[in-house]
Amino acid sequence: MSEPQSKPIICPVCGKKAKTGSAIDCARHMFGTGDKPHRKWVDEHVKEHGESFIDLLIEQATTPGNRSYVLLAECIEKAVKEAEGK
Amino acid sequence: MEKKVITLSVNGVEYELYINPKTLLVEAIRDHIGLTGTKRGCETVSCGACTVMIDDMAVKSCSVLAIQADGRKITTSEGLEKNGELAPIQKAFLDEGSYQCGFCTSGMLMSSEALLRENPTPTEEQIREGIEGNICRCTGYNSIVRAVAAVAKGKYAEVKS
Amino acid sequence: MIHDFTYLKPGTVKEALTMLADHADECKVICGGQSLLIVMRQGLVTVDYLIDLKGLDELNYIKCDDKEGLKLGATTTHRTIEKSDIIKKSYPILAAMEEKLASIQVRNWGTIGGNLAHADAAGDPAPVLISLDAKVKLGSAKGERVMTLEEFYTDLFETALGEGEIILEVQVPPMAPKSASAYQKFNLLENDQGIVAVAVTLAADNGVCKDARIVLGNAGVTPIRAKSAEKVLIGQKLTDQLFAEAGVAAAGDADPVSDIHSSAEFRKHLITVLTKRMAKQAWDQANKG
Amino acid sequence: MNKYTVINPHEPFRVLNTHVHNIDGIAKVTGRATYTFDVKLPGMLYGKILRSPHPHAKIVNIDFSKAMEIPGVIGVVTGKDTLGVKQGIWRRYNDLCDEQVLPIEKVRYIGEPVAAVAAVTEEIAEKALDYIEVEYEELPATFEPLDAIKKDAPEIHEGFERNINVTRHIEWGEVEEAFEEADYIREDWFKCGGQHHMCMETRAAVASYTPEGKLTVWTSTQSAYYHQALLAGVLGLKEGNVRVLAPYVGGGFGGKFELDAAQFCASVLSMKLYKPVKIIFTREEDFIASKRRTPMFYYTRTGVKKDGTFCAREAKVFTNGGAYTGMGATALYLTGFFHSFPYRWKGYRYDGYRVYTNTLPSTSMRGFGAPQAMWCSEQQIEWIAADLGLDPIEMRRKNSHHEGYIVPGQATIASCGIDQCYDEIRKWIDGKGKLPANRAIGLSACGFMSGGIFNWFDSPYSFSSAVVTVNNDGTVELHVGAQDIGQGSNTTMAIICAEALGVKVEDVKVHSGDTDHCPADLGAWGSRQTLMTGNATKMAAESAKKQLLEFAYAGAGLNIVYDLDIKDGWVHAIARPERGEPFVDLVKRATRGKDGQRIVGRGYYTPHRKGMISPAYSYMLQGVEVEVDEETGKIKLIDSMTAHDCGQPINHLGLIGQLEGAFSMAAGYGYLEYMPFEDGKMMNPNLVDYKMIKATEMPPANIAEIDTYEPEGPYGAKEAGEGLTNPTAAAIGNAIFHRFGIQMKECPVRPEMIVNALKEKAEADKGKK
Repeated sequence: MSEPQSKPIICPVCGKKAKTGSAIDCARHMFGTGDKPHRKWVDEHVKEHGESFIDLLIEQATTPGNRSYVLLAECIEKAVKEAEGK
Repeated sequence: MEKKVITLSVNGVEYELYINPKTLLVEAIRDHIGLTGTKRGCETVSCGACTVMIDDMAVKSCSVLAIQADGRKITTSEGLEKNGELAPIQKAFLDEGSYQCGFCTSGMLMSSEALLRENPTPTEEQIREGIEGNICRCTGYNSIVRAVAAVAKGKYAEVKS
Repeated sequence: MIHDFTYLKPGTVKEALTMLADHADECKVICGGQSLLIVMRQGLVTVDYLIDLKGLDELNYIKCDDKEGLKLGATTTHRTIEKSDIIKKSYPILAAMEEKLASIQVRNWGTIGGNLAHADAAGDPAPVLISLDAKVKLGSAKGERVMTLEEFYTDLFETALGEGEIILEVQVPPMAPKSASAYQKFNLLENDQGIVAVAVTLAADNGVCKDARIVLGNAGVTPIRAKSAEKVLIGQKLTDQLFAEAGVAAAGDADPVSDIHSSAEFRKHLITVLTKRMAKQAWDQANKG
Repeated sequence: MNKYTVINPHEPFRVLNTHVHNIDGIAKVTGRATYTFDVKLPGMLYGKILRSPHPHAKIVNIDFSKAMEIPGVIGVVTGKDTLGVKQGIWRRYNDLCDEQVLPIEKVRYIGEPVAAVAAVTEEIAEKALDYIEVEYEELPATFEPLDAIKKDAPEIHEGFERNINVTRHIEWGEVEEAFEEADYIREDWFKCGGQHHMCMETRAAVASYTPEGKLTVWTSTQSAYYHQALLAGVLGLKEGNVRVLAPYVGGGFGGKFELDAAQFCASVLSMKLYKPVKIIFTREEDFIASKRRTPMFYYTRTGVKKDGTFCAREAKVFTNGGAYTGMGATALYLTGFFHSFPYRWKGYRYDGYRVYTNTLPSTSMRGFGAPQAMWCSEQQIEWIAADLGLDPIEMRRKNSHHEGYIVPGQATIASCGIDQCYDEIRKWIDGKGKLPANRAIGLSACGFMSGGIFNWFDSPYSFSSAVVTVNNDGTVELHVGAQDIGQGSNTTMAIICAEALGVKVEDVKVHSGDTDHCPADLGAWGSRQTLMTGNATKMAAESAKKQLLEFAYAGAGLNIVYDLDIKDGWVHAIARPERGEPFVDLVKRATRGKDGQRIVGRGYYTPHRKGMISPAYSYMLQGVEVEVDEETGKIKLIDSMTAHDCGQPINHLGLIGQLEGAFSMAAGYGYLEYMPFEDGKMMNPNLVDYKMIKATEMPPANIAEIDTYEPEGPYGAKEAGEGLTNPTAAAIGNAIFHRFGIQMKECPVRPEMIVNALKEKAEADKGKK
């Protein structure tokens, strides 16, 4: 697992700290929760990669590896940084 | 349709019933006479939960019209014990834990008892054949086979004084 | 739910035939009822009159002699046949077949006549009896007639029984010298009906197959005589090669359906295997005897 | 015919693990035991349910006026007579409460209830169904999960995109890195079938609503408390005004703790008519419209080192959830968790997707997702051992859990006897010598939980409670909410109570299955009662004992360094067992001393800080000797051996029965219990065409009981009887593999599949040459 960050990532939707506080754990939390607000957030933030919540979910389940979670984790990190920048 | 009067001798007691001829023996026993030890678990003569003895012969009471058993001697699980004393097969079922939910037990007991009356010393294979018509979802059958075998070995034979 | 009916219980065969004639197209005959009551409960069969033959002791008999062969009264139970010493001795295949026919409870109450008349393509007795060249004696108020069991089956659950007609007796000719039968059904549970079944009766004469009757159960709408398989064997000194060829030929004679238990193709495969095995088994036994 | 061995037995107890008859035994062997099936109340009506013939359709209109004209028909209800509450057993999550038992707007599977009739006889009620006219507007339907997730698939529940109902993700370790360490990686796709609970007693309920506003329901249930709470919720009643009684219960196996249509429709009819109403499912109804084991598609990829050290595993799973959630969300997590069992993985990742389809809902069934997980895992492990030329037992052994192991982020293993299980299975195999050519042995390892810790039901009560009351004559009343469904929990609790209190089992009367008189308990599922209710019972009995001993100490005049104890009804100083008094004398004194109040001990159990899954884990290894006909593919089980660690066994006869019974059900899953559907219709909803093990198919079941001590369980006890449903199908699969070298990826394995696989193998072998 990647090193827990000095500052844990908080879910941008519900404010929960997932497990280690890493972006990948936050991504898992978002997929796992999967309610409407989380879906909406994911849909908005992965749109630029031509993906949607549901497409990422299905890809995660039908292809070996972890691309969906990694991609979402990157989006989360980016969004968090942007929020901090503001 | 004309209702008929029939006489069933169940566990040594004579019952006079006035029934629709389509009444199944299991319905006569459970619903008309009120002996609910005999169960039903299917509609296809498959599960054996309704097994009773007609003249010492194991029969599925859902596969027989009550009127066909008119005048015959029927035994259900309630008829195995005598004055509070359990029959050997019942004692063996207790000792071996040959039942769990108990829903198949009455039928299983009647198949076992009929087998032992016909063949007091069955082989393991004959025991398995003897209860093949009874489904038990809980026990995996082996404890029932052990119980029948124990009775066959004379474990519960009455001590003659 | 069983529909209401009027119950009639004849005391004699004659009385039964009169009742049948009186209610010809609105009645049904019950004997052991092990199959009939199921379909009546499902509402597949509804009747106004139910004529109960179960208690007809007149038809409850097993007779056997060297000349006439075996005669089974129609109300004889499966269990009586299974346990009959004379059958075990003279027609062991019948007793063996009965041992694996459904459960003891069903065999205790169900009758041979009822089974044959129900005409379930997966029934056990018919293929074995046809391989033994059995006949059935039918009776109605008009009289009696005898036909081969092979001709008796016309379609799925259909027989040659005419209006007001019932099976009175099953007749099995004496086994030819140096002959033997073998029967096997393929099933998942030991006493289930066969997904397919094969009965083979072979007669040997100086190491040559003199006669062969091969019957397939549940391989079509009625029991099927695998005549091309028989042809492979008759007149030959039998070898494993020929048994295998007979198996392939039998599959060609079969016309099975696909259902949840097996595809038609797999049924044919099973017929190939079982025919090969049963032919060999019957042959080995015939040559021993 | 069966061999039973005990490995490292503990100190003998007075009652525990001795040959105690089931306390319900006499009732059951004399025909006295009455079930919901047998309940008959004065003025009782009989209910029947009209069911949807369509897999997916809008209900446009229901006209039951003609049915009401039939003499003897008393009332009809439809969804419009209900509050329309969408209910589910995962009450904590609103989204997962998705089922109206009598739907108002649309039906989602063939067999779903649409109306219910009450009449004076069952026959009239059945006839009346033909006179209810339902106008449907048929909708496109989808039946398989891999179709239902497609973009153009029909939407089964509004707002569930691509019909994805629940997702679950489990991960630990750095999975990709762990795969990189592997020398060998193997990936396989599997298909696991459904299975029906096939309880001998079908779904059954008798409901009686009276003008006081109180509802009493007799029902065949695994948890009276759940049904009390669920019925209160859907009917708009206070829980306290709903009394659920469970008479003897004819089997459960995971299928009887959700709200079913017998309970709901009987209650709704009774509330409308103020008369008792009885509904018993026919066998066909039970097949098509209760629930089933969840069918699953499993992809699993496993990386190991050359020496057989396990590195990483990744699994992706799609399950056929059917029309509603039920317990499916739990099964989805547990299958992923137990897919890792009983091994240590440096990296493990699981993604599970439960997909709605227009078929019979799937849910929990004995094993709770683990039989599917093991079917895939344990076969793949066997194949990997063969691929690498390693001994499959030793490869398993070196990677297995051990006492003190922590499943990262999930569980702590406090007791684990699997190492000795390997020894016992090895002995059994070695004892057989050379097998005939048509036979082979397969084995499979497994572990299982002892009750779940997650409160998805949102119960405000402790998970288990017990009350022990000591009568003045020394007899004991034990009140528990645990449900005896045949597994023998009443007996197990009586044994624990008797052992803890120092009395005889015959002196303990167990009261269960009545929400008015018994404390709330989550009931019989997930192998929870022996540990959880067992702990509560032990605590209650010990509390009563402590109160009694206070009076004994006061009267004994002993030096306070001496301990007193009660055994076999004899109160004595431990150091001087001969000095003492009968239990009953102490009870009389203590009762007088309490101003005539009976001695009452209370106990409860709720798991705390026990990880994600369960407080304790059992371990087991299943071996099975199988004969397979090369030409027909027919499977015959010849012999079997179970090596089993359930901590300290409590109910000896019950344990044997559970292990043998689990084996038979699990073997059925492996090669018999096929549930085919066509266009959403189950093709074999009867006991002629649905095949199960019968006495003639059941092989001897040899057992080695490996005694360990589980610190969290009462007297060191943990799960027994559910877990063994998990490994057996894979053991049969492995035997087939060793017999022919073919790899069966779909269960149940049917003869046709074997013959086809052999043909393919022959062709492939030809190709190689």
